[in-house]
Amino acid sequence: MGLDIFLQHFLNALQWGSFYALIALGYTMVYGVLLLINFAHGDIFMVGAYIGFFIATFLLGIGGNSFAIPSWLILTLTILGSMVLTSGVGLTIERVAYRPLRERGANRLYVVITALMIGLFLEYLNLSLLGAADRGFPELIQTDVYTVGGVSFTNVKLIVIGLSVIVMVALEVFLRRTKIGMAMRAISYDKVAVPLMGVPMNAIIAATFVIGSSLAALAGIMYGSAYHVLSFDMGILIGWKAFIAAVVGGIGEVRGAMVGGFLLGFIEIFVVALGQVPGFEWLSSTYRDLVAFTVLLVILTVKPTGLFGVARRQKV
Amino acid sequence: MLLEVKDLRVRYGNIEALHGISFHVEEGEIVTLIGANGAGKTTTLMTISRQIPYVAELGGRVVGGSIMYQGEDLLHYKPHEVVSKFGISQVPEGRRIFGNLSVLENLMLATYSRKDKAQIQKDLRRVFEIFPRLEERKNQRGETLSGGEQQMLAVGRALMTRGRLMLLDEPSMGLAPVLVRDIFKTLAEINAQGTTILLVEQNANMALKLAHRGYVLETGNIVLEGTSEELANNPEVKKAYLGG
Amino acid sequence: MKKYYLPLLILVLFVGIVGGSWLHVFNEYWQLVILFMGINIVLTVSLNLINGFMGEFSCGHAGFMAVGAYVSSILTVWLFADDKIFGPPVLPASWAIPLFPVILIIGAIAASLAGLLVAIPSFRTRGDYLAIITLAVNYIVKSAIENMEVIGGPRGFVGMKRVMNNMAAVFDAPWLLIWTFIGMLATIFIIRNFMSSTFGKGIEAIREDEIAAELMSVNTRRLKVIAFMLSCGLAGLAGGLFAHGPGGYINPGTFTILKSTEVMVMVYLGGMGSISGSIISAIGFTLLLELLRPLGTYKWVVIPLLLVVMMLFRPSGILGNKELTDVFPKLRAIFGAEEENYAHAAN
Amino acid sequence: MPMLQIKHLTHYFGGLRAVYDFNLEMEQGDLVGLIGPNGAGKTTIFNLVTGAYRPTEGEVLLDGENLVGMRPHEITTRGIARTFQTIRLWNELSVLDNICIARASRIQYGLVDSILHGKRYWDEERQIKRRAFDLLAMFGLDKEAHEAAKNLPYGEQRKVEIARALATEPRLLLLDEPAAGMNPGEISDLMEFIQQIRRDFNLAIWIIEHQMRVIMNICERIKVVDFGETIAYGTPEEIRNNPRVIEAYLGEEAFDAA
Amino acid sequence: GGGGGAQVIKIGLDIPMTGDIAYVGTQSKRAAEMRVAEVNDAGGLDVGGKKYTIELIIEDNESKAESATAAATKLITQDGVLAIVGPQSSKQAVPTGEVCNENETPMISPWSTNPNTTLNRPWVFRACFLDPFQGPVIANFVTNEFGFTKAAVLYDVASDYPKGLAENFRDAWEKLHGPGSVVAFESFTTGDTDFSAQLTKIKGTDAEVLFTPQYYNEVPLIVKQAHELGLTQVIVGSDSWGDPKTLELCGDACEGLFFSTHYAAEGATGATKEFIDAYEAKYGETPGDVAALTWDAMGILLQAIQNTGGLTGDLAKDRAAVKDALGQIKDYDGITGKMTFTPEGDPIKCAVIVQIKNGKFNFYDQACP
Ligand SMILES: Nc1ncnc2c1ncn2[C@@H]1O[C@H](COP(=O)(O)OP(=O)(O)OP(=O)(O)O)[C@@H](O)[C@H]1O
Ligand SMILES: Nc1ncnc2c1ncn2[C@@H]1O[C@H](COP(=O)(O)OP(=O)(O)OP(=O)(O)O)[C@@H](O)[C@H]1O
Ligand SMILES: [Mg+2]
Ligand SMILES: [Mg+2]
Repeated sequence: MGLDIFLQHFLNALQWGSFYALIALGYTMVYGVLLLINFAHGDIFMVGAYIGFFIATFLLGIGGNSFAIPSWLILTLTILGSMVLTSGVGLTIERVAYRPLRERGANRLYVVITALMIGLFLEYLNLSLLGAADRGFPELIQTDVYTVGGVSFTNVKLIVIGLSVIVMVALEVFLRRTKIGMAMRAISYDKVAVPLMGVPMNAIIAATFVIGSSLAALAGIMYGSAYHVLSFDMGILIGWKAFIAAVVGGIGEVRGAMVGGFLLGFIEIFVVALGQVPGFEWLSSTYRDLVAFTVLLVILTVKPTGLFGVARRQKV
Repeated sequence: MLLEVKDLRVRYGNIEALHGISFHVEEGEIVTLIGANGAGKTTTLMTISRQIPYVAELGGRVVGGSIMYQGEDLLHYKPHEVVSKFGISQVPEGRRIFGNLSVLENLMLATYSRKDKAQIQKDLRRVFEIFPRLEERKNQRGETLSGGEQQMLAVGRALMTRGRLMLLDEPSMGLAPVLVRDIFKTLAEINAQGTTILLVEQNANMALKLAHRGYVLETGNIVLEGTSEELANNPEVKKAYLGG
Repeated sequence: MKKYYLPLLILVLFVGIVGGSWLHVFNEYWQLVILFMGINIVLTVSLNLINGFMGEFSCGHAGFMAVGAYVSSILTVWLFADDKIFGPPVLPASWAIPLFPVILIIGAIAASLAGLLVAIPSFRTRGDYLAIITLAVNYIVKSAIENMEVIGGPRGFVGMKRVMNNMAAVFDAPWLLIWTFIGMLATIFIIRNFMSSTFGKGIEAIREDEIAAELMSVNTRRLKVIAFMLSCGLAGLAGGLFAHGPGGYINPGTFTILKSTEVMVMVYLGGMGSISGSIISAIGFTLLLELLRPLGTYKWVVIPLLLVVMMLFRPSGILGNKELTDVFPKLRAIFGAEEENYAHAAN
Repeated sequence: MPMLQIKHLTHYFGGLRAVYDFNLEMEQGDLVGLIGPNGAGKTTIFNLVTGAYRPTEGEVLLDGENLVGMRPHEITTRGIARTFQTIRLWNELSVLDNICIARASRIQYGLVDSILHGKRYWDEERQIKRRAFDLLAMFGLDKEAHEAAKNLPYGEQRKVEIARALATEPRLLLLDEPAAGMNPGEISDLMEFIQQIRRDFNLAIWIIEHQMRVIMNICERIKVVDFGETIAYGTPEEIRNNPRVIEAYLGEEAFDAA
Repeated sequence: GGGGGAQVIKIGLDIPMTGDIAYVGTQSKRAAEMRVAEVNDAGGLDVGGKKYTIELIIEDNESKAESATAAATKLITQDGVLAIVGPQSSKQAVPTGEVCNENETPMISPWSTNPNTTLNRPWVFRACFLDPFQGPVIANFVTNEFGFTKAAVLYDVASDYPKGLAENFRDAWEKLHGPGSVVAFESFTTGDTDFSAQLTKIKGTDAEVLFTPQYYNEVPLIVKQAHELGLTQVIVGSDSWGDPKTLELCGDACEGLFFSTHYAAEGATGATKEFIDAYEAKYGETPGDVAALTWDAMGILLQAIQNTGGLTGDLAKDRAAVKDALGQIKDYDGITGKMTFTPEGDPIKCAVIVQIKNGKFNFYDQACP
């Protein structure tokens, strides 16, 4: 493998990993507060992308008719609009499906199953209402291809990678430095004592869903811009894998989600890439899932709480 | 009258744990509730702070009565408002510190609804003065503290909330004798500085020594009340609760 | 007298279902629905051992089902069918009838060995981390099968229908239904008996507090290995039965996380740690899937909504952690023979 | 040879030295106390002895057999049982099941029996149940046998914990703050009770407690630790007057409180 | 009850309305309903002098194999259909073929190109050509048109159709250009959307052409990513590209590319054009190949029913008659070409090569067996 090809793979892995990371951050956010594996998150990502699609086509539509809206404004409005509306979806789900269960003291796994159901509901509602055909996402960001020394990359790729890093840093600071962040982490540990600190628990949980859903919306729009095709089931596979990435990194830990996401991206890309290296020709790309998941299995067996996860100390 | 509980009735499922209890706490007082295991002391405190019925894990609900605090019925408020609006802080049974937060974060979280930054720093210094052990461990994760250290942190947290009324549920549980005395001394001090205290204690000897007045709770009913001396000298109390 | 109620009930069910199918009292479609119910009961009750009684969150049950399905299918096709890959049958078709259950058990054993892939990490890993390990195993199994060209890879494996036909040619009976019925009974019997023994209850102690269990002399590792091997083995049995169903065709794409989550849904719907709950929910869910067919794409809008609403009303599943006999004590007359024995023991 | 022999037991949590060079010998029937300030390492010592943690250094010998490196259930099977500082019952299970399960290591029937329920199984299960009821009766808990453990009041849960530990048939019983959360009246009962089970079961008992009344009245010898190190060892009388213990732990007016 | 007495003929449609390839189901449903409406509006189907109304019973197979078999069983035993049209993709068609064959009910899969679907199953037919035919068609076309000798393949390993076709293409290519002439044979898994690793690998080889037998939703992903990664190879595809959605989603990126398929919508004439116009008028979209094939499969079935010369009302007898009639279909003039069934139940028909030009599928060439 030449250096240019290697760098190309490296860049590919960074981009692919940053999608996992962005979605994993949303998982980790909600998990970090409620210990809830929000299996609907992948589908909220899908909802975010679709809402973005509708806002963008609407705005482009007006632009075409009478007065032109500058494309940066369309992009900004699409992102903001989708974040707001997707947060609304996330909040509604929390309000009507999760919170009542919590208030009835249900086992957390029942909430997890409810989340799975909500995910299915969103997928098939989309399918039933919008039809089975995939949609093309409008080019909000004019894709430019740059080639430097045999390595090709697009502006969208760079934006996605940069964005996921920025989001991670922002989240980390938010959770560590602000009282709301502390309250979020405290809720995950002991819901009984949280109100005793004067913390409005439901409001904090709602805020968590707002952040998680906004992240999903952001990821959805970036995904649309990078891959151009939306489908009702686009959130399933990437959602599951992002969840796996979040756990391998150490679920509930922002850095963990990030590292887990990139790690999974790198493993997936390089299992394929390695087949090019002399001596590894036997490593067909059909082995990708097999190898990737075996590596994850080994990581978790050796490090039972993921890379960054701190075991909840079982003081005896 | 700062706090007046009237005919409070609380149920867990079909079992009534409080059968209509009434008591009151005057501004500036230390009042203690004593009673055997399962008498309903914790239930009483949790109901005042509105944990019951809001916290699903506890599983209880209020079926009657009122909790008047400064002329308003607490039963109309959410648990966090009891803290942020009325300034009632609590040291819960079993400490319940946040194990995944550092000692310092635990203390800072308790000031969630406070805005007075300068005073918060002063209070923090005071807590560290009372419990130097906490300062030594201020960056340690809460869950790795020993039982006693956790209890200090729980009291420290309630101090950081800086309430007018402090509810304490067995603050001496699991503490070394020196510390028990320290904590009681601290309670006397903060009371002198103007905080009213409602104290639940198994260690009835010490509780009655500290408190001005007390109530005896037996299986969900208040069976006796009086000044601390009266109770300490009551032969039945002596026999049942003072180990005498 | 009471002792005979349960065997009688089973006999009536057996005669009703198998006899009914034999005589075509109900058509093949309903036979198929009953078959799926039986298989789903095996899957749900077995997963309940891990997700309900042991309190872990396994989401890779379909992976173990796949192992059982492939191993038993390969064996039956190799032994009893004329096949492109394995050539002419090794044994005469008349042997298929007695050997079929043996092969199913071999498939189950293979699946339970695969269960070790999860059991061993479970010594150190718990909760959501273990959940990921089970997920990973699900993916690994699926991907491994896809990479085995000999057994069809992603194209799947066929020929089991021929085996069933050969069996029916020897003696015409609804063989698969019979074995599914027996497999279902065996599953219920095994899990119920095991979990009522003091030895098996150690599994519930692990759920409640693993450290305390270990410190109170429960060999948690041994129990975990047993629980995972038992549960995965039974999933393998279900897989074997499933593979010989209509079409006689399996395909790695069938055993995805989607399948695993379906089983999970049935477990939690019935109630964690409730065997009768699992049975009720497996039957109910299978029926629901079939009855709502006319809704078309809206079926999968309605089903999740129904379940979400269900959860709101019964936040711990249909039966919670209780058994039917706890809710309707009168049923003890039928199902409670064991428990009476218990009561004698206690006094 | 003493029944229990602890030699140079040392444990670090990362950089934190929780236990350092701890030594102790106990004989059948002994009743030894372990006290020290909060965070001194008492619970950690119990955890090391019962195998919950693995010591950084040192040996724990039971009848000359080194327990270090064994899994906790193996140690319990060999005769050391304990209770926990914060109650750790199996909450959703009935009180009876809590007791029965603790007999796990004494079960003779195997996996197959546990599924097929043959005669041997029933004989043994009946015996397990009978013994469990006997134990519960001793504690006055037989009426609560079918109640879920979590629904019992605190004090009774403590008793169930002790009964559960006894069900493992220990020779050495470790009690971690059994009197916590009890009022003085109940503590008196507890003290009597501890002495009674020592007699009835011919046990050695090792007890951590902050209630000096318990320690001073029932223990024959008392070990005092601070910052993981032993600072005193002796009879209650000696400990009561040891200036180091007074300074670190008891405080000046030691006994008026208790 | 069967079709006879009530003067109704029931036909089952076993298609994926949900799941991975739900849009395939949507199109099939539309085409089948159009065909039925056409017959019923004309007063019904004339079979042996009697008029029958056609009733279509649609079952969703959720793009899953087990669901497809369950649906077929229901259609056969519960609903008593005379014959089944579907399932579309081989993953479902292979096992469902077994069910139909077992239950002696005729089945026609419009779209399944895997040989196993009809193999040794006298009751099972299909309306499309087979993978072993299509592979060489593309290999020959690329060789003749461009004179290339090195090829790369990118396909979904977990899906029956792409995998089969990828292998058939590889074999055909290596037959033409010698072993090792397929320099990259890269795979991914259903649901994947990022192919950068595989494409980068292909970029690093000396392949001149990239063959990717994927579905309409994956083609744009692959083509666009190839461009973004700076791949210069010519990209060609197979009949699964033949969906109007490919054009819509791919846009300019697919301009000029070639693929082999069953029919070309643009420039069609006669019955083909009528169908396309009717479909466009009704649904506002150009029909994909799966719609056209479903239309043909329905047509063949109706033709065969007529050819029985009369139904008895006894379902078993009628099904057998329909099966026999199907086997004897000769030179059926479908909108996707002329068809004659082999004894296996597979049609002998031509493939066309289509080029994407000005956002349309343009007829470019034809290849016949
Ligand atoms: N979640 C619950 N569900 C059912 N019953 C409960 C629950 N919590 C408490 N109880 C019961 O309510 C009664 C009062 O309990 P409470 O905890 O208030 O007593 P307490 O006086 O604080 O006792 P202790 O001194 O042991 O802490 C007890 O009988 C107890 O068993
Ligand atoms: N798992 C752990 N990880 C890190 N530090 C720990 C852990 N467990 C205990 N420690 C620390 O070790 C020291 C000893 O703790 P231990 O629980 O043994 O104290 P103790 O003597 O039982 O105190 P108490 O009387 O308050 O229960 C404490 O400082 C505690 O913070
Ligand atoms: Mg209490
Ligand atoms: Mg301790």
